[in-house]
Amino acid sequence: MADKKKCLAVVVSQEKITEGIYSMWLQFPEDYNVAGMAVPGQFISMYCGEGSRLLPRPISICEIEPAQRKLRVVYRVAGKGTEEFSGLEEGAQIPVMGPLGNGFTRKSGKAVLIGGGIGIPPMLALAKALKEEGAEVSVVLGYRDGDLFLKKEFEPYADVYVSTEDGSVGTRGNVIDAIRENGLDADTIYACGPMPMLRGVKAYAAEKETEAQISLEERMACGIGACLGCVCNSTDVDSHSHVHNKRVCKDGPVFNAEDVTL
Amino acid sequence: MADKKKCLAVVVSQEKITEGIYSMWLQFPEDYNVAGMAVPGQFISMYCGEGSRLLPRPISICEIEPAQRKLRVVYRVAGKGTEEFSGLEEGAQIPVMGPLGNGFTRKSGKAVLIGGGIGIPPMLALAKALKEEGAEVSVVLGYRDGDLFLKKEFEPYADVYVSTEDGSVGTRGNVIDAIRENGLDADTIYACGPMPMLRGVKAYAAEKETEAQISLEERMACGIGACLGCVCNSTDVDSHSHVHNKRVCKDGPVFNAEDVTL
Amino acid sequence: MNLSVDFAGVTMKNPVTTASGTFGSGAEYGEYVDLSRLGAVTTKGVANVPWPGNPTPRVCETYGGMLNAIGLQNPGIDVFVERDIPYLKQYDTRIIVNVCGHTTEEYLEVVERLADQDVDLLEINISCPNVKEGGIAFGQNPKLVEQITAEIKKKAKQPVIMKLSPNVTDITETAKAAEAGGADALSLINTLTGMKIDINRRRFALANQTGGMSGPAVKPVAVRMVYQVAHAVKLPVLGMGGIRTAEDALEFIMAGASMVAVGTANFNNPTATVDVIEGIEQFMKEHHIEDIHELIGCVEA
Amino acid sequence: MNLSVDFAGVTMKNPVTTASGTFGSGAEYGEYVDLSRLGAVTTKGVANVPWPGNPTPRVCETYGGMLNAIGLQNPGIDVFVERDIPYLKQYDTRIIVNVCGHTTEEYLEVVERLADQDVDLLEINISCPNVKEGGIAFGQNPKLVEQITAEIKKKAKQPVIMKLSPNVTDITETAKAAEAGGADALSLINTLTGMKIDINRRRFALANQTGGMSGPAVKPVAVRMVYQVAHAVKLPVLGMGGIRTAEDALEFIMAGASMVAVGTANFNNPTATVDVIEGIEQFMKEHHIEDIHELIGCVEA
Ligand SMILES: Cc1cc2nc3c(=O)[nH]c(=O)nc-3n(C[C@H](O)[C@H](O)[C@H](O)COP(=O)(O)OP(=O)(O)OC[C@H]3O[C@@H](n4cnc5c(N)ncnc54)[C@H](O)[C@@H]3O)c2cc1C
Ligand SMILES: Cc1cc2nc3c(=O)[nH]c(=O)nc-3n(C[C@H](O)[C@H](O)[C@H](O)COP(=O)(O)OP(=O)(O)OC[C@H]3O[C@@H](n4cnc5c(N)ncnc54)[C@H](O)[C@@H]3O)c2cc1C
Ligand SMILES: Cc1cc2nc3c(=O)[nH]c(=O)nc-3n(C[C@H](O)[C@H](O)[C@H](O)COP(=O)(O)O)c2cc1C
Ligand SMILES: Cc1cc2nc3c(=O)[nH]c(=O)nc-3n(C[C@H](O)[C@H](O)[C@H](O)COP(=O)(O)O)c2cc1C
Ligand code: FES
Ligand code: FES
Repeated sequence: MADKKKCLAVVVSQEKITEGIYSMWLQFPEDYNVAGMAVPGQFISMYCGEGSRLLPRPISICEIEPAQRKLRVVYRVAGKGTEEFSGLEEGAQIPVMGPLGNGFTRKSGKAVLIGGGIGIPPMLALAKALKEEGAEVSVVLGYRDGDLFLKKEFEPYADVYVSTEDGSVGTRGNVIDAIRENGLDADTIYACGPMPMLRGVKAYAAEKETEAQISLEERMACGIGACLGCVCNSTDVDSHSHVHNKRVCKDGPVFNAEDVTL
Repeated sequence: MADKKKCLAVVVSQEKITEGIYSMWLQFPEDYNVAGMAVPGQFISMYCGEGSRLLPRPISICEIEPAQRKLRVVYRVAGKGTEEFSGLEEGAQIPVMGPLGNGFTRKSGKAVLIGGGIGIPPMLALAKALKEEGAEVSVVLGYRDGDLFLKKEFEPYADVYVSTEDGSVGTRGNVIDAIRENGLDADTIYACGPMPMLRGVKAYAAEKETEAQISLEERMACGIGACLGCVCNSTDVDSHSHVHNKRVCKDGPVFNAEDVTL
Repeated sequence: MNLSVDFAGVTMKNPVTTASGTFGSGAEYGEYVDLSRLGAVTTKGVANVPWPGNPTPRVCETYGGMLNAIGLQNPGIDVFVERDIPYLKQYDTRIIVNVCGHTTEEYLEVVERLADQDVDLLEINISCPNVKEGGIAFGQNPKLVEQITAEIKKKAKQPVIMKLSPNVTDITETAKAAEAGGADALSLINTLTGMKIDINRRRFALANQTGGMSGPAVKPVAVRMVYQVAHAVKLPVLGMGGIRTAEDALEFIMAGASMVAVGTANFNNPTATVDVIEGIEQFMKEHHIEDIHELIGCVEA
Repeated sequence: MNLSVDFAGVTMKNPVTTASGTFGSGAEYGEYVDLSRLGAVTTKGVANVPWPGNPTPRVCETYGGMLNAIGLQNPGIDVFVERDIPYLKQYDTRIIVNVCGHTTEEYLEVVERLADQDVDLLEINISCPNVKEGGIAFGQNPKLVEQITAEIKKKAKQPVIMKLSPNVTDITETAKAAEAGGADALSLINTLTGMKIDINRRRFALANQTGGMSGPAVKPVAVRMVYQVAHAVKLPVLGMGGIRTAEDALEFIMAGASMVAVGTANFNNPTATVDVIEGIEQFMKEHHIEDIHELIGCVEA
């Protein structure tokens, strides 16, 4: 059924939350409420107005307000496209496609959420949803330094632990160091962040024999599974591709850590 | 001396004056007052914001307010670039280079100004300047039908005659028909409009042995004489090109009718 | 108003298909557009066995276009026959199967396997710049183009479209070679070989170093080649390369293409295919054109 | 910080010049940029006698680029020597004279006429797609490239840059041919042959039907070819094709170009040349790079 579409969202607010990182709330049309369809861990494709930039920018969903038809995204200015987004003012329209991909599969019991750097935003929607469902939620946030963007916003939903590379706040080191230092244990681990962190999480989960769901990034062209641009290596032959490849946009971005080779 | 530049103008007002035709006032920076340098018959290069459109859009100067640092342009939405311009709101910035080319050489005595269609706007600044200088100014405006955009604005500066293709107002036919019907005679003719009209003007001027200055159009890339994109045929070997070509952007857009082969 | 065309003996309800590799086998974009609206769906290149493709990054953006080095990842002809053909058969659209291989034998294996399948045309990709063997190695050499075309024609049960590479000195030579080999139609252009460097990392943007350039940026090259080929051979031409709007498609049609394909534009606008069809209808209405054939090759010198 | 490079024996204060034909002989853009800031000015192609060029329209816009079919209008070598060289000599910049012709003899006449002139390098345009004879007809055939290079080298008093056409199957073949013929350097890319159709008028947008495509749209093809050529020959490479910003220029430099030229971008931004130079300086500062040579060809596989 051809019932999905690219639609125009309205920027309801835009705020620079720290150097180079912006928070934006988008509102969707009544007849196509993307927020009403979204779950934590999914992403949206955001499109540039500038015609020299044709490919979508995949951005994770950070908060979901289905009744208000609103989604929040938190993004880092990484290049020309995100720079363009950061200049959008309240009331501006932006073409969006989504929600895309598969979100986290939320389990009951003890949840440890791990976010590193710009992988932190999607954990917020997840923390909130898990908390509402009665899970016991801890969040470990990995930062470079003492600039702890978004940290406060997690506090209503979770016990929050922090690691910083420079040791200025919390555990000096990475998120795994923080988990060990704080003796956190989990029934399920959920993680998003840079590849070295995800490798660490996968190894830690294997060591502890804990289920880990990790969210991957890859360069995308279509964002919906058609172009095979965004594959990651799958541990087994994948049932769609019939090779050791899974599509991050369609089969992910969230995978069971066991199912992918990082 | 490298003292010219492309600058950012501010849209001070924008108005749709008739179907598909817009009037825009631009204000220039204090340190680069394009309006203060402009004369009637010159044009400006207007640039698109959209990066897929790189070439300038040449647009004639319609009115000049040097003290206020303002220029007026009147333009027809002919494609994507002018469509983009028509969407600019008050306060928007637009990159502009100019003034470019050579304007009309204003002579004393009886002046007959001829504008056809979207060639009408540049005649307004010219009518005003000639009137201020004490010339006796008649204007002949050629329209397709009774939609006489800009006509009223000429009335303070000139006797205004009209031709319409459909005969709904003034002389049925073209501008030359209107000149003959009204028995206008001229010491100098100044004209801007479509090529068939300019051919008619050139023939008429030759017949009457009257000087005619005509403003030409051609596709441009640089707008300043460097690329040789915009040439017209010159009657004699041109002193710059050493062939029978003159650059519309640099040697024109205004030429003595005798000097060019249409 | 007639938009239907006969392309190499197959009637298409309209002249618009998808560019191979940009539309999968239709299932993903089928959630965004009604595939029954399309003249045909052209599927991603399929080989005799599953191919893993190239390492990532496989795609990157360029000014007004993109590069890809997917490297023809595909699930192999068996899965294609079992899963993708039945999926497409649910829709009222023609099926053009894009075929790839490293060697003539591999191409032939796929072509033979498709012989008894209910597909309408075969498009033979001898122009992919992203695989070491096969692909472009065939497509840049007129002799090889003629040979492989002839071999394929011997086995093929469906009309054969040879897909040409733009990375050649003279596209009319490979076009004529394909005609001499017995091709029923030609499609062009495949991607232009390009490269992007990430200056901050001092590395290639694509793991494969080079990739195939596509999107609006390449359109003038594509229109030129379609015009040249349409005037050099008698075969019908399926034109593509940068088509984003109906205006773009009409340029190809006026240059001599009897069908057009929409590729990279789908990534920016998932309904690009249908938008192009509707735009062509609109243009014909406004210009009082009864039959699309009035427009094919109508550009005046 | 060192930006100066030795290019075919000529020291340039920085690696940035203008692309022939986009900058006249400097006089017009000299009103917008201080020409003494540039490593060199490359002038519009000049022939033995004045050439009128092609009928208009000669230029049109394309998505992220443009087409031109100027057809090498030029005032001839005599005017060039009397007017344009003295003009450029007022500035502290190198002069690269771009030479065109229909026949080998015509090229040679210009080259000989320039022998006693105070110009620094000759760039031989054997790749213009917009003239019927000469131009691209030479540049697409390795044999002819080698021959004409050798002939020119016999007469030339300045180092010779051969300018290559991208409209070829394998650019390394023409590059090697120019090297074999004795070229001192190579420049690339000239324009890609393209076409645009005005669908409302059903006519070609250019009177010449086809034109040369340039601008940001072509950059990935240009970077790829510069990389290929820099790895195929020992000659220094002057890279161009779509350079608009310092980032673009740095892609060419990292791909192996020791100089770069800014062309079409001037039409959008008259200070593009100087902006590129300043941007390279900025990049070097931020990345603590002392010498531009650290960047030339530094891309890692
Ligand atoms: C599933 C997913 C979720 C993401 N969620 C977030 C998020 O919540 N917040 C956030 O700040 N960033 C997120 N990213 C990264 C974000 O997509 C890139 O930073 C962004 O696309 C950069 O665009 P640009 O135009 O600014 O950069 P440019 O470098 O100019 O972009 C050029 C091209 O490369 C692509 N690209 C560049 N960097 C990346 C990247 N890291 N991943 C994928 N494509 C990239 C762009 O989409 C574009 O097509 C996510 C990426 C993925 C794949
Ligand atoms: C000296 C001069 C003065 C002009 N003055 C005016 C004026 O006062 N008011 C007005 O409405 N129009 C004027 N024009 C025409 C105006 O430049 C074009 O209508 C405009 O460039 C169209 O741009 P577009 O993007 O909307 O159209 P598109 O067709 O999308 O433009 C594509 C390209 O073609 C060029 N182009 C298209 N039409 C023309 C044309 N007729 N002349 C030159 N280039 C063209 C554009 O600049 C652009 O590079 C003038 C042209 C010239 C040469
Ligand atoms: C991501 C991607 C994958 C492609 N895969 C194939 C393929 O499998 N077989 C093929 O013949 N062409 C393939 N192509 C080329 C397209 O079919 C088309 O020829 C080219 O992209 C130009 O059209 P466009 O500019 O509309 O995309 C691919 C192009 C892209 C962008
Ligand atoms: C208007 C125009 C005129 C050109 N004239 C010449 C020329 O006379 N000789 C030449 O070798 N190249 C000529 N070129 C090609 C450019 O020098 C350059 O190779 C090409 O445009 C690619 O660079 P760009 O994308 O930066 O413009 C011309 C290009 C343009 C756009
Ligand atoms: S981006 Fe196309 S398959 Fe994922
Ligand atoms: S537009 Fe370049 S010379 Fe006139």
